Amino acid sequence: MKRIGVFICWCGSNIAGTLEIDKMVAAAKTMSGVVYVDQNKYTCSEIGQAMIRDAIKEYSLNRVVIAACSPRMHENTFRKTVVSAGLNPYYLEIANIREQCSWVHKDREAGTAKAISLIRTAVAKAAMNEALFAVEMPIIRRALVIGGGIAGIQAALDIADTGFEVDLVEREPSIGGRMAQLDKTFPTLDCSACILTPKMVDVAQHEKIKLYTYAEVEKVEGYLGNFTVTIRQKARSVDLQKCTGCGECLAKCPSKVASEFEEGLVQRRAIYTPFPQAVPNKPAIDRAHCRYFTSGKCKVCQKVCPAEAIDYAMEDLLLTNGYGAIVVATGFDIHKLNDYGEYAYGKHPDVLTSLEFERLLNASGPTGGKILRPSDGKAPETVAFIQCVGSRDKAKGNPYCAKVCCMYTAKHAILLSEKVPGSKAYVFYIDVRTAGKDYEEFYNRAYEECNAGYIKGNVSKVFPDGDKLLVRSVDVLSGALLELRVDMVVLAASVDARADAKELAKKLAITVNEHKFFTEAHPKLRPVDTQTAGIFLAGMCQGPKDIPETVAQASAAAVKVAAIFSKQSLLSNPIVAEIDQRLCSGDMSCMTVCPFNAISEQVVEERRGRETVSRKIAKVNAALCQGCGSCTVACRPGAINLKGFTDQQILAEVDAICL
Amino acid sequence: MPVTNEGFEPVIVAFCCNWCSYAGADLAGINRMSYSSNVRIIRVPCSSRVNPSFIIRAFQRGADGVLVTGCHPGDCHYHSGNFFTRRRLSVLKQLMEYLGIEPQRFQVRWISGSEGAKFAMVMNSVAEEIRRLGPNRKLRDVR
Amino acid sequence: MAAVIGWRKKDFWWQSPVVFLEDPADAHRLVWDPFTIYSPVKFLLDWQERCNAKVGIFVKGCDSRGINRLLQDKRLERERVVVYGLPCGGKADAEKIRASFPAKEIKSVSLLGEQLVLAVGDKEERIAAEAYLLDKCLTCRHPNPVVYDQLVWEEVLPRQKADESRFARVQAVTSMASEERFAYWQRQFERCIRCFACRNTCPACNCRVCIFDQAEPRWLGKANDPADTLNYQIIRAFHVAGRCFECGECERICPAGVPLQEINRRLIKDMNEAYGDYEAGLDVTDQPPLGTYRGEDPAGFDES
Amino acid sequence: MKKVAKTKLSELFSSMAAEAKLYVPALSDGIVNFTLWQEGLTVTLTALNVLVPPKKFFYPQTETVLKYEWGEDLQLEDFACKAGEKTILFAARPCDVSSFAMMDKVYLDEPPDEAYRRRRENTTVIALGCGEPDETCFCRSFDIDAAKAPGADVLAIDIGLELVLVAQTEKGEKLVSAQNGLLSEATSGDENRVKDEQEKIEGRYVTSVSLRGMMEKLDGMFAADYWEQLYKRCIGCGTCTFLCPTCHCFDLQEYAAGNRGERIRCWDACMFADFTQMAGGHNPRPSQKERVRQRFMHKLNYFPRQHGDYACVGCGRCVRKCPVSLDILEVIREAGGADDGM
Repeated sequence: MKRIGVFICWCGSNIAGTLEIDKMVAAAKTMSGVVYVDQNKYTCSEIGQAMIRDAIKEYSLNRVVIAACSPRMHENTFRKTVVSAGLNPYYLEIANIREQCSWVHKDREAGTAKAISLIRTAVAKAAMNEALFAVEMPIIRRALVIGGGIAGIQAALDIADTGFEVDLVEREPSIGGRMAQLDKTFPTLDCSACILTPKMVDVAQHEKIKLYTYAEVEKVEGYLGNFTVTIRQKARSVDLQKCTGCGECLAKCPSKVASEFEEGLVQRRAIYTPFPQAVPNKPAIDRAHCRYFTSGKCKVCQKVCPAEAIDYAMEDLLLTNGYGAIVVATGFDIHKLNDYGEYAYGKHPDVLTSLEFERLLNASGPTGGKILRPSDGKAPETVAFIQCVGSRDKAKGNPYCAKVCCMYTAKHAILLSEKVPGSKAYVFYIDVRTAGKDYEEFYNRAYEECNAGYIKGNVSKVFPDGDKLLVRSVDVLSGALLELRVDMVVLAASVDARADAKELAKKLAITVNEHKFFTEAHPKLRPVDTQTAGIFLAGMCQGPKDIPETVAQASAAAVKVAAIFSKQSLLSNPIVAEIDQRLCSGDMSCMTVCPFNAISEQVVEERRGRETVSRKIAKVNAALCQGCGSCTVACRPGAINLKGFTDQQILAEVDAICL
Repeated sequence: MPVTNEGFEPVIVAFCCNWCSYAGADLAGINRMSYSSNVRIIRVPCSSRVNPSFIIRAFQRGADGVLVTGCHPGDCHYHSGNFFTRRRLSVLKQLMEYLGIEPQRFQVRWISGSEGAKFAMVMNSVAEEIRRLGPNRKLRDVR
Repeated sequence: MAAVIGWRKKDFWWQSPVVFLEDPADAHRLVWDPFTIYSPVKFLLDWQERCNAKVGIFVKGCDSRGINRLLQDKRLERERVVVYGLPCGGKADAEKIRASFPAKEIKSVSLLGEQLVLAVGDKEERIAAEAYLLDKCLTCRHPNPVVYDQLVWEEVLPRQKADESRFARVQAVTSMASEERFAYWQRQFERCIRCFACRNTCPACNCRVCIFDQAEPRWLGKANDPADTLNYQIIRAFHVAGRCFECGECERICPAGVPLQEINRRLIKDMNEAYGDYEAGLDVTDQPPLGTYRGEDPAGFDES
Repeated sequence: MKKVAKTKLSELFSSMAAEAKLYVPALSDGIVNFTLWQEGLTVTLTALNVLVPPKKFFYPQTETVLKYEWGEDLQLEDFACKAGEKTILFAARPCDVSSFAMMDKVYLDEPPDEAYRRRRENTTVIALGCGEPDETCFCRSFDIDAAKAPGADVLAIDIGLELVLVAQTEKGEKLVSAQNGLLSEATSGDENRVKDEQEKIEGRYVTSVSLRGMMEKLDGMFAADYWEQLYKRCIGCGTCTFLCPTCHCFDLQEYAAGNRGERIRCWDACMFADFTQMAGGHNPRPSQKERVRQRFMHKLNYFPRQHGDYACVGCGRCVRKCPVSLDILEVIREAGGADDGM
């Protein structure tokens, strides 16, 4: 037998000033199931709450309706109130007679009539309310960070420093990522390696961090607090325990391939460490290009290795670990310039991408830090920098701005003037975007102190002209047609999401936007969360950003993880879907509409006549379900219901509100 | 020709998703933007929780108009809920019109948590349309 | 195989009901004539519940899409049925024949190529089949089975006119003014006796417990009043939206002659226009339109 | 004995309609149903069975039993005592007319059903004799004469251009005399035509079954395998029961919201899965087999045991309308035994 108590709040004059409380009280008394009605000046006040607690006890109420402000305001307050009186928190219903009644309806009579209707509706629902309980779920307090660039490194270090275990997975033989390829960083011009390598070493040495290089995420199952991840440790063919990193093998290896790290400007061996400061500073065999693996003969590295660390028989290992949270920091790809033939990229050696140019600047790069033309090894006196190649280009590139090009080009112009005295940089731009601390100043320095020529205009064509390059463009400001003979052209190639971002998103059950960047849960308020609880984003994999932003986001993700790990266990949201086995036909249409992969198939045993038969029906994972209820409509027989918003409750509300 | 329904006070049931539209309704309240008191709100977690059966039921029980409101497509708190809502309720609405139910009787709108003014505006326009339309007789139980 | 499901002949010339044969010796009772219309497919549900043995089933083009419907809805285990495909040139409409021949004197009706052969009294009449086929067969786009283990005979050519006539009636009803349309449907629905034959016949209506049969909550009033009939027809149509494969049986077997195909096909038309052409029951791996979405979907309502 | 020219019928109808609610068989969208008469209806005298049998005039598919509201005290509004407007039913066929007698056994036996009694009392039935039974007509197997209708207040016989009207009860006399102005005396020639029609009809049936020993035979068949075979193709729809002139099972439904409620009586069908579904989840007729058996046992065994008559009038609606051709003819022939052929 339901014994419902109704408590009508005046909210001072906010409600009582516009609505007729006494009428409401009188009406509420006649509502079926209602055994007690009272009113209070401020129900949310301690006195008001005490009144409810007392009434619950004195009149042994088992459902409570509070007519007051929006549930978005005080639902939790009042849930605590009824709990303190020994009731289940979900026995409470709130009739929103302030925001949605007294504040918006001037007509006293009509407003009161509506308020009564809202109370009747809340009473009708309350009569259907059932006790709901949050389930306690243990948390595996170990985090997985995917991607060993600056974002992943920062996230891993920050999580580890809070005292929790972290596994860092990097698919290349070394961590470091894109930042390791950079020479100097804007706007301070401090050397990238100098600030990155110490962090790389920290990662390697941190007792709480386990590093998996040359490894990839194979499979992800489970949910917040309890993910099960299978990691593929690719066969490195070099035993990291034995290898001393002496480098003998690197020198002797006979087969050469373009170095990814050097953007193909030079060649590396088939057995290689990507770059001198690599962590771990131990090689891996690139089996696709290794003579032994391709032809069956060679074994030079094995012969020369003093530590007998070479192991051709090594196989991929599948390791399965449990994690409580995951940070995705997989970075970005450089936009392919195949569609930009007009800039002669790939046709002329002295047309470079800015990352290739970055390598020329780098002391450990192919030219030892000297800016030299690949064609003739001469220092260029004039260099044209073309902005937005593949960015802000709806026609054949990315519609978005790559965000970092304006600033690193300013950096390149400055470094050019330093390294090649008397040289001249020309920058062709659409707009120069310098939003960021000290960025505008840095850009000013490029053209004021280093006399870089900034030309607003799109370059239409670049073609060889003797040993020079002819750059044709329009100076938008003067309107003049422009032809410049330069020694070198540097293209600010746009940034893309990783080519395989979609596959990873699928494994993680997170989403990507139309450009394959991972989507955040809310563009403003949850920028590091994903739709899937317990999985967070850091760095370029979520969208173009520079190093400071990347690091900030990585630390933010780390805090999110630490916040989860600060508890021993999680309380599940009790507003979740549930299956009525009797009604479920097992057609799984609920599963296809679930945004959270919370529904799966299960086999159940049933009595049919004398025998027991088994059949497949749907199953809800309460830990994954977020309680949207989309499944309840997809299910034709109404076999899946949403606790707290059941079909019965909503139909009762509909019936009551229409009276 | 314009029909006037003197003294007719329509009952309009609005299903509002908790995260956008219901918040929009609260915002309208906080800003004291008055709108028709004919509108009565039922709170649901997401517009995709609204079963067409709820809508028909409301009409049967005497609602003169039914309104379903949700987050703008793409802003769904549950990521894809309102995309399904859009398909389901498009199908339902076209079906109801095909069976001769006035288009204005049942409407779907996207109202975000920041669009208090829009909420009030929509409620008024819907209430006005229903008032002009007169009582729902087609879908109402004879009881 | 523990049994085969096909058709047999019964008392009257127009009766060729579904039959379950468990004894091979009864094979001679199977018939294929102008009235083997009723789909045997949905009986597979009850069969599966009752026994685990394999069963053979004869299917026309429309029936075969029913098999796919059940498969896609995970209500049928493919390996438990052996499907014999029967390409079908269309079935006869007994009412059309009654209209032009004295029903009581008809002894038998059989199909011979494009002709119907009638034994009337002691005379034999030959008439062009086309004019006496069921309307639903005239708009059939897939006369050949789309899923089978064995095709019993050669495939037939689909009718050319099928496509253009497919939505003809829908267009006619759509072109009515709103109030006229309401009156039209009220006239149709007020004949509805709520026997649920349309639902019970439909292979897309394969829930273990139909929502309309549930008492708590009661989704549909049991009383046959106009609003509840609308409720029933709207929700029934919504539940088969994107899943109806146009077999037209709901309409054909409706004792009250409610033109249900005009509803089902309107939904198909709407969804084709909004979400791209889709035909249910052809491919069990695809996703029915209401089970998916696109960000750029158009809305059937004012989105402002 | 009176008669009226068919051309004068609409005058007769409008005059009768002034006295009472007049229902006539009218064609609309290819379906014939008893329809409240009004100018412009397509009245048909040739169609034999209307879709929904006239039992609905005494026992509607849906009727309000009572309404209630509770506030300080409970208020009840009874509807049974309001039932029964003056009604005239025109052109009920003899099979349907003889079904009324069976319904009476159910609803007028003590204690009588008030609403039913009032409707029956206030309805005048004009039967229309059949000239040409349909292929699915087998009323004669239940000793019903398609050209006579003893249970009707007035019997109408089609003699070509005119209808002969024979008043058979007091109610009938009243109705006929009230319409005297529009009627003329039937001649002896007309009377012969009527006799002639009534004699010819016997030879015009094509279908019949023998019920000899049917009821007794079924006594022992409750557990028979026969039902196992029979039910398999039944789809459990309510066509046969709702279209049957003698099926009379109902359900009581409660519609309550807030402090108000209404109790409704509506047709139910033993073919439906939820017909015997109990609140606790148990269903004494778990499968369609039990339901199909129930229907035929009821018609051919339980009912005759209780009331003396088979609960079938051979109207053939179920034969014509069953989607899967599972009808009482088949059961009588297969379970009954002796078959007089078609």
